[in-house]
Amino acid sequence: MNAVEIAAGLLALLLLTAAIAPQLLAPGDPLAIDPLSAFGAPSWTHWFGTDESGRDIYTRVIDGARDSLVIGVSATLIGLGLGAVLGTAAGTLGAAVDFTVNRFLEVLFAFPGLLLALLFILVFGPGAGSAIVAVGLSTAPGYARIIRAQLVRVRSSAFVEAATVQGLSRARILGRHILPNTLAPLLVLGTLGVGQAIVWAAALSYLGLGAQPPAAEWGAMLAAGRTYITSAWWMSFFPGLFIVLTAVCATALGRAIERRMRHA
Amino acid sequence: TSAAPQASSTPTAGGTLTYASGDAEPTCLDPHVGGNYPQALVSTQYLESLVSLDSKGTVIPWLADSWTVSDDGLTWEFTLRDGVTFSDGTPLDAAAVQANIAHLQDPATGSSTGYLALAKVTGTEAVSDSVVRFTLSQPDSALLESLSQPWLGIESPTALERSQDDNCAAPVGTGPFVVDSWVKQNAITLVRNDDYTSPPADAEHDGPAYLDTIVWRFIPDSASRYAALQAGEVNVIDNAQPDTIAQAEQSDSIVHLDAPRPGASNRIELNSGKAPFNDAAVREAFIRSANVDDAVASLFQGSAERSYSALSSVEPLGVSRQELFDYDPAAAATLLDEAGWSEKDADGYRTKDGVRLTVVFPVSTNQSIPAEQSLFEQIQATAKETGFDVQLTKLDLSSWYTALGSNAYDAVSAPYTKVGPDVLRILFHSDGITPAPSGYFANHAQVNDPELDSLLTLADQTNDADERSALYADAQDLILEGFYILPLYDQQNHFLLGTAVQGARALPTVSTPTFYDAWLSR
Amino acid sequence: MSGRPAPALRVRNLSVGFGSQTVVRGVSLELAPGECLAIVGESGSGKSVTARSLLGLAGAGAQVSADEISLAGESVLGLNESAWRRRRGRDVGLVLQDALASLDPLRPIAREIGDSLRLHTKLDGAARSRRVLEVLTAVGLPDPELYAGRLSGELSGGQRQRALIAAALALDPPLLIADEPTTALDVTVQAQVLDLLEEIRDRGTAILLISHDLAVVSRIANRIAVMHDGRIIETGTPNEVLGRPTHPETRRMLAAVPVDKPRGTRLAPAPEPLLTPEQTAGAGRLRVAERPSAPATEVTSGSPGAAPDARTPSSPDLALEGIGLNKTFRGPHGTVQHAVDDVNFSLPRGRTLGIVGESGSGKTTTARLALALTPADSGVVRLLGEPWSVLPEKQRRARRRLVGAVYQDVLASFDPRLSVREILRHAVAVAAPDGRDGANRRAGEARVGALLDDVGLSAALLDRRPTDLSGGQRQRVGIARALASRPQILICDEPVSALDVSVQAQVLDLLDELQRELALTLLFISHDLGVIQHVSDQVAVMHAGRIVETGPAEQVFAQPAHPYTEALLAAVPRLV
Amino acid sequence: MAEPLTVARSSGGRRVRRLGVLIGWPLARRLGGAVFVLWAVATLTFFAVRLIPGDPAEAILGGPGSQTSPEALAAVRAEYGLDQPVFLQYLAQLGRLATGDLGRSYALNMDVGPLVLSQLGGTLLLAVLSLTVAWLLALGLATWSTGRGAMARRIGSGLEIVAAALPHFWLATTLIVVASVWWGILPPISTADARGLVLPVLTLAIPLAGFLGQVMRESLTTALESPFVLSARARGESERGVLWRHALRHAALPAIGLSGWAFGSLISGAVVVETVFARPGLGRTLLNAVTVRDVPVVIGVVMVVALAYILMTILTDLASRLADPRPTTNTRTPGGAQ
Ligand SMILES: Nc1ncnc2c1ncn2[C@@H]1O[C@H](COP(=O)(O)OP(=O)(O)OP(=O)(O)O)[C@@H](O)[C@H]1O
Ligand SMILES: Nc1ncnc2c1ncn2[C@@H]1O[C@H](COP(=O)(O)OP(=O)(O)OP(=O)(O)O)[C@@H](O)[C@H]1O
Ligand SMILES: [Mg+2]
Ligand SMILES: [Mg+2]
Repeated sequence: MNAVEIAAGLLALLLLTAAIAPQLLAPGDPLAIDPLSAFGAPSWTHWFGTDESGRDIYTRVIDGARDSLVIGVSATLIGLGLGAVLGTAAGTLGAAVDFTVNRFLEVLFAFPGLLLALLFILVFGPGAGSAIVAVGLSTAPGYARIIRAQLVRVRSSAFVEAATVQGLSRARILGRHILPNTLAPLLVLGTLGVGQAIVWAAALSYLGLGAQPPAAEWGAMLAAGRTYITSAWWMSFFPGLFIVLTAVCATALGRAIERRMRHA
Repeated sequence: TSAAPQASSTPTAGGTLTYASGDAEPTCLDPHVGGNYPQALVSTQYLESLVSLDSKGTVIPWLADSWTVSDDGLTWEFTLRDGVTFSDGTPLDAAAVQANIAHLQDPATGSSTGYLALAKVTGTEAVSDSVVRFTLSQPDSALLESLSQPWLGIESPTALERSQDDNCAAPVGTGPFVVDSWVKQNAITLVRNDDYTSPPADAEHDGPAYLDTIVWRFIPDSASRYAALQAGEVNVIDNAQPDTIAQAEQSDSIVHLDAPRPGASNRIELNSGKAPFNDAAVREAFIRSANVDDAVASLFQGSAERSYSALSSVEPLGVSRQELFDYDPAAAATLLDEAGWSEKDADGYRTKDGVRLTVVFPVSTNQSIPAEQSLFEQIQATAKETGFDVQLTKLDLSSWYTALGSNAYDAVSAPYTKVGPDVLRILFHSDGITPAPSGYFANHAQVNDPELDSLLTLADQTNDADERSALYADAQDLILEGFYILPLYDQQNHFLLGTAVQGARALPTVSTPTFYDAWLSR
Repeated sequence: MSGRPAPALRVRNLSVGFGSQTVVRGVSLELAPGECLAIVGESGSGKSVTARSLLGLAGAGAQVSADEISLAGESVLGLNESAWRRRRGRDVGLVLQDALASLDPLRPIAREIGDSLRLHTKLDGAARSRRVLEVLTAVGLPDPELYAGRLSGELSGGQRQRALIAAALALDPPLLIADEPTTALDVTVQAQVLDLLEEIRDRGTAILLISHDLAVVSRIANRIAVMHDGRIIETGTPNEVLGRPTHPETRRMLAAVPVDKPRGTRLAPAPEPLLTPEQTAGAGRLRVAERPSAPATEVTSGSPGAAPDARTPSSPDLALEGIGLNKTFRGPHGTVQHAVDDVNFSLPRGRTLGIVGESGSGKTTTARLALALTPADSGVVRLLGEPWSVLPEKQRRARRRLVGAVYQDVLASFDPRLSVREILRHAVAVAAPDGRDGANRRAGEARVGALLDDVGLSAALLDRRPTDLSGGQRQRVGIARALASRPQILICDEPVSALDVSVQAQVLDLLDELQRELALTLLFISHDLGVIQHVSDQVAVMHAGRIVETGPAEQVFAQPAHPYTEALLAAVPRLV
Repeated sequence: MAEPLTVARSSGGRRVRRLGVLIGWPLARRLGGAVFVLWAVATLTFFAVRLIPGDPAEAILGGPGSQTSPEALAAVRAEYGLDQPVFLQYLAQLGRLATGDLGRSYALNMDVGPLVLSQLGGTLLLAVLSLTVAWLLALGLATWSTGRGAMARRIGSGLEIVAAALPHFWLATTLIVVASVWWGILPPISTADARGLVLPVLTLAIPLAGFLGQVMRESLTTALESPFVLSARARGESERGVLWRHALRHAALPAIGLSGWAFGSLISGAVVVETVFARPGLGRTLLNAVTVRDVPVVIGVVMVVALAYILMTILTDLASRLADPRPTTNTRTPGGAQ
């Protein structure tokens, strides 16, 4: 536990609290408008200022933690899940499947990720759900490739060979040695991915394809606040700050877990 | 600083003006093809129409010196201005006008706005070299207003002979500037037409324009656009956001030009074709539950006036009925109670027979500026207090039209620009409910009132000004009292100009800027 | 020594610590030009840290203190970094312990060697190239012009070691520090490198030679310093140190060297450090009683060759047999590598076949063929008289438990997520498909305990992971795992080559003991002739994929028939 | 004891053969793979775009919401084959692609080929410059912060993590506000000269630099702890020499491997950056085309991007082989085309 890890842990705790029980941190209503006090700069009554509808940005940022984390986490889960399925299929089901999956991944890689997300959203309509799946889809190929590489490495490792010599069946080797050792790093990948997924979702919000109003999702707030950047910087600064903080916090935690695992 | 930019000193010739448009880049510079506002914006610089409007809305001569209409209203004769040539040297004559009408009415052109405007024109005839006759199937009181629009700009017949691609890339007109080049996604370069002779009657000077060049750029991002103006990279921007307008008002280096568009006001149309808004009481309740005044005041920071009319404030025939649109949640609640929406569910929304009082409201991110989207969010929030569950969905343009076409909306806000009160016929005549083959229909409120239909038809066919204005007033009363629409404000059309730009103004037709009189002070 | 010129190196009372731990304690050394001083000692005794401290490179966070460190008569205590940089390479050359990784794998060796010249001389490019070729020739690299352009990855271990020495010698420094310069090398190559060092010494360069292997240094050292736990416990000429060791640690180290120790001789002092006396007493008898298949012979541990033991074949049939084995690999760029070339072997029950040969001679491949991990191109392996290699893996699986394997890189052979307990429990469960040990948790636990006893490990280690064990402990866990299935045959691929002599001694003793008690058949692979000689009944010498000589151990070692065997034997360093 | 696998005959011959290996069989396989990828990308795009609600015929007739006549619609549908079953349309599209014809844009009144070509340059320039700048930034930060103590290391790695977490559009706006509006030193939009490139390139490069930097730092740390670095120090090499002559090259290897991927992500980023900075380019073209369902343009852009991506991976492969002259050992990896 170094200082950075402690700070990241505290921050994670704060974000989780915000996501689970936002009232604890910000008792106000994130949707309560007050047009006449719109565009208020940060002050004692409004710590992070107010937005164009006079809503309290602090309350919205805290309240938005849930949506943003849900988007980040679910998108990552989808990406990882899909990646794990593809990667594992490629790594275990023989050369033909491996070949097919690899070509498929190549195709997905050649597709700009944002376009993949864009197409998906246009086909299935905008909204947080679509954004989640879209981001999940566009991150899956990366995960799949990492998982497959890991699988191949584990499969040809000395301890798998040792298990063969012991007389374990293929299925037992797969279940007991190969999969656990392949999938364990997913935890780290996942933590690292959450921050990136939130950033991605924010980009979709900028293009008007993310979470729908009046949701206090950070990306959507950031995108809305950007319009007013010259007159009300706080509208985009604080949501942006929280996106960055979350990503940083997730990365720091992921790194910490990775270090633990390596030295375990 | 807000003021009509005026020539404070002697104009100097020369220089390049850079215009940054936040509108979509046109796919074709010939406004006959399709016919949307971005095309009108740029084509105003190189195309001219037969007639124009002055700032009071009176029709004034432009390429046509004069015109006459037969008593039955079915024959119009336009006498063309002398000595006008297109920038490719082709003379402007009756045959040229005929070629333009034919071009607009040719399905292969794919004209929509111009095509509709000429719906009643059945034929043209060259009476002489300089007189062209239009024959109509029915009287059309809006014909002159329609012809004043940039989408009916007159182009060189020689140029129209070219392929559509070529014509789209560089249409040839009689205007003060000529399309020089067009680098897609970047800029259109317009250069001065040195042989220009045909300014409209309300122009400040004669002869060629002062500017050498106009660089017409497309900067979709509003923050970047304003930054570019501040940084002096561009001289003029359109689609200025309310907060930047407010800033500009305070600044010495930027001038604000407010030119609301004609035609309809910006409004929320309530779909009276299906539940819940097929009940006038529910429509009224919705309108009364929406606190628009505060929202407009805070979001537009003084740059937009609240509207209580179906028509733009620049339309002389507009009727304003403020008392119908007061924010009155108590009255709204009573109305809903009486209409049977008396229960409330756990989330505080009203229900009737277990169905929630839901208003599906698709929002086009292309057509509604952020401030307007925020406005809808505030309406969503205030209507919630009365028990409406307003579901805002931000959609791209195609998806938005698809949602409308499949009748999957209860409320919608769709701008419509057209010169004159005839826009009411397009928006509220029951003919406008039947979708075109493309799925498009204009009557989003799905108003189906035979009385209204007949008023609008009559008004369209009378050439008597007083009778026309009385008919339109009656029609507007019907529309407003039926609570089919919630008027918001005029269609916003704000330009910000660097102080170096002098003499620029918006043409009173559809409020597109013209840089014929503009010059750069140094 | 007073009349002589200034010593090349003088160190007085050097101490080095990392954090709270002191790893070098008051070391004093003196080295004259043309003299070779060897520091020997077990792994972790502080040899490398001492060497690095002499160049001011003890490591990040090291606290170095000394009364004197002088190179060629000049004190280097308290030099600043840039002054140090000017001396490194010029006044003293360092050959690092890990030859495989001490050359930048991305740069041609000529560049690496030329770097010293670039840093310390004003020679131009051409002159530097000439000098590089000179030193490469001096270290005896064949065809230096060709090799100069190679990457270290394209050189053999011995060539790399030479290149590294060349890099240290490029400026002809008066002092050369060579840290374990031969550990990674085959005996023949090792002999060449030692010859090279000898030659350099004779040219007048002072050499500080570091090794854990007394036999190696005894060949060229003028004096030997024995290091233990950060201190120098004994110094003297090779004859003094090897012949009349005074310190008990030195004696223990000498005893652990297997060369010339007959079969069955204990190498490490008994009882083994990790086993309490009562464990030894009880465990042995219990094990023998448990095994119905083992001949009921009395087991006496520690007394060499006393009673007839289980090693005597109970039946003459063969445990493992390889017939006409061939295996080729396609290398990069389409080259073909004949890794195993017509290899035949037969291993009677209860006996040990030792396979010895240089790196790359095909030993591991042979072991993998015997384990049926790799399919042979041609030839078959038979197990206990029945087909083995030709069976599909499914059928082989049931008989897998008859064969155990112990690996050179034992750490890699453990699933990194598992603790020792889990590793052994899994092994026990797999070995008993009928559920005899696996179904019953308690029986399983008991068997794990018994296995630990067998290999002399304390139960306290059960919940550790292999990464947290010492090398010797890991190797014991590996052996325990192999024994879990009560195998009749144990295939050991270099089980001790990563270990320190004293730990190696413990493992060799253990294997010897187990073989006697459990009537194991051993296929023992090593590149170390001394080890092979110590453990084998039969010996096969491999060279370039072929078995060039085979026969009873005594015969092969006493009267080698093949010239290659002769060369190998000649190269083995022996204690004087 | 991992022994070297081959010993080549002569250094000159080795280079020649390595080149041969590089452009011989792998190239053939690569070409096959590329054709497959292009086909799959086109197919996927075609059907995905056709799935999107919205009528392509409208795109042809002046965009969605146009009030077109039924005759015009019918004419256009017939002209573009939109009245045919989708599968036939797909085959027709493929047929055109096979002959190198990207077709005609529905919305833009021009052929897709020239359109895409005219937009390609800007985006490629942006992507390549951004990649280069990202590399320089990552290298700069890595070199600055290593060997300068724990504090510098922590600051360096902190900066990298933060940089990697910056959303493009937010960074872009911040840069515009700071550099153009406050300081007035750089134009907020594309200009004819190079000044207009600075902010867009920075916007794309900074987050990428954070990412590359993180990867680089790991391998840099490993390299700095390896025996060959100690050897170099023992030779008298200075810290800077150690860094530049030895460690950085090792550190760069995994980041080079990532550059193909990075290039792909830059194209995604270009969609946003080109919009914000009003730059002509493929990203904006693509975004516009998707919103009006301009199928041929979407396919055209995606194909070109896929091709660029494929070329980029080949280039990064070449680069890693140049940076890492060691012969590759795992020629037997299945699907080893990556
Ligand atoms: N940089 C370092 N930080 C902390 N401890 C260290 C460091 N380098 C060495 N040590 C410790 O110092 C002790 C002596 O290490 P050293 O490398 O000198 O042993 P050695 O005698 O060379 O052993 P071997 O024969 O294995 O090479 C060991 O306990 C080691 O863990
Ligand atoms: N999987 C493989 N693919 C290609 N070549 C291989 C493979 N395994 C072994 N070889 C080659 O076969 C030859 C024999 O290798 P093997 O591992 O059997 O040697 P060894 O005698 O065990 O050497 P060492 O003492 O270094 O362990 C070597 O040249 C090696 O490069
Ligand atoms: Mg050492
Ligand atoms: Mg081996």
